[in-house]
Amino acid sequence: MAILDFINISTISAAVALIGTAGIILLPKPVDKVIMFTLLQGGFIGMIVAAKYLDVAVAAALFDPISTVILLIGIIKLNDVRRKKLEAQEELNIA
Amino acid sequence: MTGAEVLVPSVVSPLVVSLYKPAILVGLLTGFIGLLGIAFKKGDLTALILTDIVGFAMLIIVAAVATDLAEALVLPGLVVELAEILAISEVLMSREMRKTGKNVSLIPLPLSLDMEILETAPTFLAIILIAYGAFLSGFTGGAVAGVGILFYVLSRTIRGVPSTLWEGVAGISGVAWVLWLIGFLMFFVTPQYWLLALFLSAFGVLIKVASKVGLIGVLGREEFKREK
Amino acid sequence: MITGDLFNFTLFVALIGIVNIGLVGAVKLVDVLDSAFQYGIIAMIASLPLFGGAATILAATGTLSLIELSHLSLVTPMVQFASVLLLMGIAGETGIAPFYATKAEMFRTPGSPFLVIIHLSSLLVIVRAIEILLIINKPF
Amino acid sequence: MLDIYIWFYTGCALVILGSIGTVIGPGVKDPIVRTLNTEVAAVGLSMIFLSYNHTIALLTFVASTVIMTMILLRAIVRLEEMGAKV
Repeated sequence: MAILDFINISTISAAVALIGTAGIILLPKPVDKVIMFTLLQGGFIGMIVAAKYLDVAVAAALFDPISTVILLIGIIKLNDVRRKKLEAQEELNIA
Repeated sequence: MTGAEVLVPSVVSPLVVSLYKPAILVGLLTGFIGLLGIAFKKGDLTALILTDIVGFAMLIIVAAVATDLAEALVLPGLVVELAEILAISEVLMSREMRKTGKNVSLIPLPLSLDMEILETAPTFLAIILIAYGAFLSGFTGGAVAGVGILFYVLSRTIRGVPSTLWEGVAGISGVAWVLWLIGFLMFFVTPQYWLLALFLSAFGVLIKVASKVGLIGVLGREEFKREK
Repeated sequence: MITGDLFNFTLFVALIGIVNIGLVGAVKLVDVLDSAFQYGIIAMIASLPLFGGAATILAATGTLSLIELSHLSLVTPMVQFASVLLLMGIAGETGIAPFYATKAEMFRTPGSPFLVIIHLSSLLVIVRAIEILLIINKPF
Repeated sequence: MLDIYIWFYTGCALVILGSIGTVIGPGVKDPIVRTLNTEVAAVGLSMIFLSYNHTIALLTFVASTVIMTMILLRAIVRLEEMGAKV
């Protein structure tokens, strides 16, 4: 049962964090990246829990949705700006 | 190099000593990658984002020493990095605004944003973060409470309350800064009241950082006045 | 009231970099803002060797107090490497010789008294920096 | 004891992968993709702080990463809105 010794909270968190890293770097679309970023944060919070710093874990778990919301607001606004610019250009081409 | 082994005290665990060399290597490698990126990729915004990576390399090298003094050196490093990135981005935006002559909104928010989390959650999150920040005190508590205030202001702004209402908070931060200075002066002048001095400085810097972060710096005040 | 600590000196130099950007950032000329941006990027990059040098001195000698450092007898290669890093950091933050090109355009601002402050702060800091490097390395 | 090695080396791997991804990752011409890639390096640095037991530094760093992300996103969106070529 040497393999089962490796299954504890640290190794699982490390695996989750590495999967999240690969996802963030390799996926090209920003919204996909935000989803994988949540996976990365989950692995990180697991590591803090393994270190038994529960107050830090609570704070990190509260900051996770805030940073996700901020990233989402930024992405939506950027898409808005780009679409508006494209429409203005098309109107200019027709006229 | 024989002198180096003498200077490591025996109370330092061999685990930390064995981690020093990989940490320094990782720090130098990260800094090298970041600097190569700045050298080869053109563009001001790219340089601004890549200096973030160089700052992380600095923090790794400082953290690798692994003593309390090193942790005390990490905190000002973080503060310096935060302040510089805020100042540089503000300079960049101001320059481009003068170059193109276009006036844009101070805090860019999408016109139609219908998210459940921005209507129900911010009050709860802000209360917990501000309470925890007040418990922590110091710069750390200020940053934690500041993020709570920032998130609350962001959700109010989306629902229609103008963000210019928050301009008066800048006055509070100035008063809190004076409290912080008085606290530090008391350490030198009357050392027997050290507890009062400690609390004055800790909570002064807490209120100052929290209100400053909540405003994203007072640099925007000039732009508030120019818009109207 | 003089602390005589490398920690405080490092922080002071890092703050000088920020304050110089802040002083110039209020000017409304595009050229000056461009120069301030480049100086800011250099100052931010230079915080890597500045804090790295201080941390390496801490790791090599176990202290950051200048009085303790002046009593140490041996100078290891690690301390010399850290001194080179520290010198690079100070040069970048204050904008002296190799990085002077980033600051040059800032001096074109018409009628600005604060340029004297920026210039004088660099000069005074570099004098103290040379003194500290002599204390650490003991060449004489 | 093994746990500390796992945290530390995962953090090192994340920092290096994140910085390489920020410089030459796929699609980094878009500045928002570049900013999202720096988050990987930030989380890796937090793991290194965790393995050295720098609790206050870790807490401050987690809080200031959020603020830094917000500053960078604000700069990107405003520059895009102005139509600046940077």
